[in-house]
Amino acid sequence: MESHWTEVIVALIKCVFSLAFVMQIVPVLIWAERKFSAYIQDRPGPNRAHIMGIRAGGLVHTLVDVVKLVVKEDIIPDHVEKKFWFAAPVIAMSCALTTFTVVPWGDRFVVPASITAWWGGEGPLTVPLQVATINSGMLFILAIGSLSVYGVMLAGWSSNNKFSLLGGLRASAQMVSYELAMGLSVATMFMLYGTTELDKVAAQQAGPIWNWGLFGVLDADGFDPLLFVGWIVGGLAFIMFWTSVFAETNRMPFDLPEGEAELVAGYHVEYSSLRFALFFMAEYAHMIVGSAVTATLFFGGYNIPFLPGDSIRAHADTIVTVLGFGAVPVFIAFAVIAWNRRKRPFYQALAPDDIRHREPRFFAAFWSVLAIAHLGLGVAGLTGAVGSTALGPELLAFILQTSSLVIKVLIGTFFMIWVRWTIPRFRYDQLMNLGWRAMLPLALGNVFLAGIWVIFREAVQA
Amino acid sequence: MNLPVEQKRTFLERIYLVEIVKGLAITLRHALHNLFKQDFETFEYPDVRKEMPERYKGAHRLTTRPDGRVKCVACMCCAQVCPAKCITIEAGELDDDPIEKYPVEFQIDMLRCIYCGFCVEACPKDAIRMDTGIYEINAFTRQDMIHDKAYMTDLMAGKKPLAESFYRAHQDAAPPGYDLEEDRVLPVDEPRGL
Amino acid sequence: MAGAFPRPPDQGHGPVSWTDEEQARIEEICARYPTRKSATLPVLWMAQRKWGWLSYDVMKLVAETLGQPPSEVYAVATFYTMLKKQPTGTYLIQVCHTLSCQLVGAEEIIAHLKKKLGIEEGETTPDGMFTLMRVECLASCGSGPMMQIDDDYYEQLTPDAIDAIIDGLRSGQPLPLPRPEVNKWTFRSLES
Amino acid sequence: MPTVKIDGIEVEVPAGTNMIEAARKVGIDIPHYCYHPHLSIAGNCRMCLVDVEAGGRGPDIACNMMARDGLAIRTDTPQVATMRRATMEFLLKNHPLDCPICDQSGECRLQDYYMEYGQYESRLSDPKVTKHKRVDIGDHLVLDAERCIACSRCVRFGDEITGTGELRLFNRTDHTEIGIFPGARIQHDYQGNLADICPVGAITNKDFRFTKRVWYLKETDAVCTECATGCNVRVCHQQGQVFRLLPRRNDAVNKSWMCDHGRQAFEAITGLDRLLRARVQGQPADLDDAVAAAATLLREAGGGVAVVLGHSASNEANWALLKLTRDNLPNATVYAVAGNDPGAWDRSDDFLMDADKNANSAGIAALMAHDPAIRDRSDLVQALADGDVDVMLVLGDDVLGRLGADGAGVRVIHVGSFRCTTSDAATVVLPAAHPYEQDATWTNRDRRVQRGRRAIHPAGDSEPAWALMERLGAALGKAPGATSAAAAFKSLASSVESFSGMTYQSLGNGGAVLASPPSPPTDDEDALETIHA
Repeated sequence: MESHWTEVIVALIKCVFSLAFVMQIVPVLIWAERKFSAYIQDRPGPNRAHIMGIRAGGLVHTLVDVVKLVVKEDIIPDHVEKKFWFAAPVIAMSCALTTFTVVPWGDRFVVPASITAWWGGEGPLTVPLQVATINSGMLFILAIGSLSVYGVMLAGWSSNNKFSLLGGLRASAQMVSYELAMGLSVATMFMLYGTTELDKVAAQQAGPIWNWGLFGVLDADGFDPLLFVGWIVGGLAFIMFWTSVFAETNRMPFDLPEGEAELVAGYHVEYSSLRFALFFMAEYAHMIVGSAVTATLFFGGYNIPFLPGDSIRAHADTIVTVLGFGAVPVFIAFAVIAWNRRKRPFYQALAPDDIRHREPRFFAAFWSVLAIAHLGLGVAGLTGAVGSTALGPELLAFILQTSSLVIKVLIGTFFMIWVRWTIPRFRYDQLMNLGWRAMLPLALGNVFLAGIWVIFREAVQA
Repeated sequence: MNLPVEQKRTFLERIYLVEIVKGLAITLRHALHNLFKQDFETFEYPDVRKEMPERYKGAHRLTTRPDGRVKCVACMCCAQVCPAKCITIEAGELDDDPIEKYPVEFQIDMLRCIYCGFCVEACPKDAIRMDTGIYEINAFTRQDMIHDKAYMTDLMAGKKPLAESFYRAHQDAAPPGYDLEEDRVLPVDEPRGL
Repeated sequence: MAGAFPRPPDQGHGPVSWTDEEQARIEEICARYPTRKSATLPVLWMAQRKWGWLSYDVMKLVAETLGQPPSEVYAVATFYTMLKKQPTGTYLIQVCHTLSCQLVGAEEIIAHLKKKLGIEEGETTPDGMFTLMRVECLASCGSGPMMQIDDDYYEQLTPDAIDAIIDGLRSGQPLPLPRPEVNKWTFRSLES
Repeated sequence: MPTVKIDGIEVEVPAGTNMIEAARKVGIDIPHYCYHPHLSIAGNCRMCLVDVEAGGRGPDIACNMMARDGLAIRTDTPQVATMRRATMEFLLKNHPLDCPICDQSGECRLQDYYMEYGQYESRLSDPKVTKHKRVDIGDHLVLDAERCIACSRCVRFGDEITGTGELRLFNRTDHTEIGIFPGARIQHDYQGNLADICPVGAITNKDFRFTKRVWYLKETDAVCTECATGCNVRVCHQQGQVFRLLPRRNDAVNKSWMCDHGRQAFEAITGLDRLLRARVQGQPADLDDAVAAAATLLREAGGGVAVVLGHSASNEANWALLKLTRDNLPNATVYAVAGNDPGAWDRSDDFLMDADKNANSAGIAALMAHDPAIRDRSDLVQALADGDVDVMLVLGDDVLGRLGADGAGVRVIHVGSFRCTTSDAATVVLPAAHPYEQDATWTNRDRRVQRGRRAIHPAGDSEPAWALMERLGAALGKAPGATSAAAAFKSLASSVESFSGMTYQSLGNGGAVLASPPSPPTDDEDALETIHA
């Protein structure tokens, strides 16, 4: 019997999963930001911290940072407006996380009847892979995204500090300005998709790559009756949206609220310890959610191009075999590279008894084990061990689709990092010019263009 | 007054996108190069250390005479010339040496020191040098940042005095009465009447 | 802090004093000069004749006698090389090695003396007879090489002449002075 | 008076003035080592060679060239520069490069003139002659014969000033060195002057040796208060600490000399006997509380109040005390107790060290002449014996010690700088500033009023005695009303006839002699400007 308890438990599991989804990527992003910026600037980047000699290319630094931020003294200045000052980082973080609840990370997960029977369920249980399936999904994102400005604004105001206040003011002005362009480009996509529910939006983009929202949601055949008008509409909407995401996340080149040169650290200058960490993580969470929404709106969401969920389930064994055997040489190559790294001058310069000498051996072993595991996976696929079970194809689809979203998110966030270390900060008037005098008219025009395109498309289809 | 001239930009430049891509290409090129080549100029300090050039101004040391006493005679020239006023010398008197003045204490407040090297220039006795190549001058307390005579004497105590190496290379340049082993000009026996 | 003004090794003479006769002689000398200070040199010569050399004790006595600070007498004594501040052998041999003598063989003379006496410059023979010194010009340039033994000049020296002089002194039968008219102008005349 | 021409400038000088002094009059400095204005002329350093234009022949030494009509010299010709350079080269031939350890560096004539006229490229190829170094020749002196340039200033000082003649030049030619008779020591009381007049670092002062480089020291003109002579001194100090005293030239008082005791007197400033805190009933107290306690004592005295002027205190303090007494304590009797404090320094001679160890005896005498009501020592002895004294206010001196009294039955207020019998017995002690810590005047044995300037801040809670008198007067009701030492002196000069017309300005550096003498005035025309020799 389907009880409400089942729904509650499933919802909780999904909540935890989505939270973990975002929070697991944050440290990786921080690491990527540091390492990538270092490479861009011709330096090695973080490479000191290690756990029992394993530095993992600087990943350990992120862990150390977490420990540092947690154990550091939490300084509460006397002059701050305490209530709001405490609330601000929480608002910032929760807004960033809440947005993710409407992003789907897979089409569905069917729990087989054999498992539901454990708790007395009747028949298989179909779980939509989305925390909250709400019909105004996209509007929810806009609403919560707008709320996040409160975190920044409150932090800036309640810090009772000129720098913070200026930072907060800039942030609110900037977010309000770009909210418009963002909303209009989202509206464009609504018109194209004909729905605001993100799970349906994602489902529409299954199949071939030209089904992606980026290409203006073509008709079923992938035909563009107006000769690339859809591309223009979708592409423009994407650029608009993506630029706005930058502005909303306060990333370079739109990080005027923080502007070290003139505002020290902007709105969070008075924060330290875990409270600062919350702001810090909120920024990365914003990046992740922004990328996830972008991926869902424009890049097919969780969909793997040319490989809809049902196809995955149908050809589970083949996919496992190909992936398993395909990964083996890659991992072996990694193992060889890791093993060869022991010849680097760095290891030569180390003292013979230095604990970091075990690093190349460790990673060679690590990649080797992965290679062997994937060999086993390939063998499992060959023997049909995956497809023959009820849970196997479901799990495979879930893993692949979620991974697809993760990869798209990572590409998006990576691009953000890349932009940050390439482009200098805008001047404030440039920022406002861009928002109001370039993007807003462009977005309005795009809405108009989208309207024509949708009518035309319907006319053709009819 | 020169007013800033607004740059003329083409349309492509004005929509930023192309220029942004150009910039991104540059940074990506660097990133990929470094990812695969890993040939940074950066030293992986402290495991790999840079060999400092000979004339690098590192931590100060006090040179010694062959008998182990400092060469410094507490003339205060360094303290006088020091623009940061970080040198404190307390002079004392020796009974059993023709060079009767010596520093009872010689302190440099490394927190104040600006590493200008004037003290080395000013020293008439070649008693203070900055040739240690030591650039890690740090401590956990302010007190520990005050280098004293004992510390600066022990620092690189084995290094040969400059004069010795110089005069070994240029025997002719040594002043009359210069003793290589003693590294100073010894008094000549005085001819006196009956 | 170092000790008092350094004092070269000096056994000294212990308590010294003039005889009445000498005292009278000193008064006589002092009478020749406007101040007693002027008599410092003659009295020092007297003292050197009497005690052989000028120890600090002797110089102090001279200073007392003349009513001068001892440093004054010491200053005079150190100024003149003829005044001996150290004990020497019975005979003090001073060989000129300045240019004129040098050109006619002063170095050979010195080398011969060293060989003959078996001592180095500045040393005294073990029997206490001779002290050998090398000195600057003794103003007998026309008749070099030359040496001065105590107050007497011995000129136009050759190794053979030296042998004769030294042997003569050793045997207690000194040779007659070669040029009495030069040697008579010594401070001996002051005393007599 | 003959007129001479120096570098084309005509100047009229008294006969017997040499060219160095004459040139100094027109602001031309002729370098010299052996010449000293208060010693005979030796003329052996040859540094003062000048060109004689007229009235003489060839280059000649300025120190021994006496002014005569028609004499014209030049100090600015190339020849003079050449001569100076040659002389410097000669003097420096055997001079060791000791400057880093030499205490004279910074005030060394060799250094100064070398920088001006030196032969910078050394032509020396032979080893330098070595001589005796670091010889202990006296309680206050160290001799370094190598540094000596044989100027013979010290020899002449010993012969002409002290008459002891310990120092002589021994040996000859380039082995000449300064020294004393082996085994002897210099024992007179003016040793420090030898270090002062030595133009190089051959004779240095043992007490000052290595304590401070001279270029760090600031100099303040002051007056020594150790005895009635009142030698003019320069206080050399840095950052509130006195490091040495030097004599200051005043031809009417001390010429260029001072005694060794006075030279060391500054050590008392930081000595153990210094009074730094006010005391009430033997307990340390706040200065304001102590002044209030003193005022209460004076106001509520049961018997008579005896106010004792200070023979060692300044004119200003004594006047302030006298005024304070007359204004506030009509029933008090003012006394002046002459004599030396027990335990005072006891050496004296007929040169600079006076038997009277009070710096201001003549000033007290002037006050007594002004106010006949001031009683003397015997009256105070009598009053004490009679038990007429209940409260005694003592300025500076150790009055109880001088009288040999134990102070029983008398409540004493002591205003002084140093601990003594009186301060030990005192109910209230007010700490007074040391003479080198205040602006004040003292009147010396020749009735010369001389001004000392404040070199350092008063130590501890101490204040100048006149300022303490102001505080005490304010607490009693009517303060003497001076806000500065100059104002206090002005008040004195306007009230006491012998001081009339004097101001700090008119005293200058040389001081001025009191008018209306009980004793005939000394010649004060040559209260000289204080150019140091």
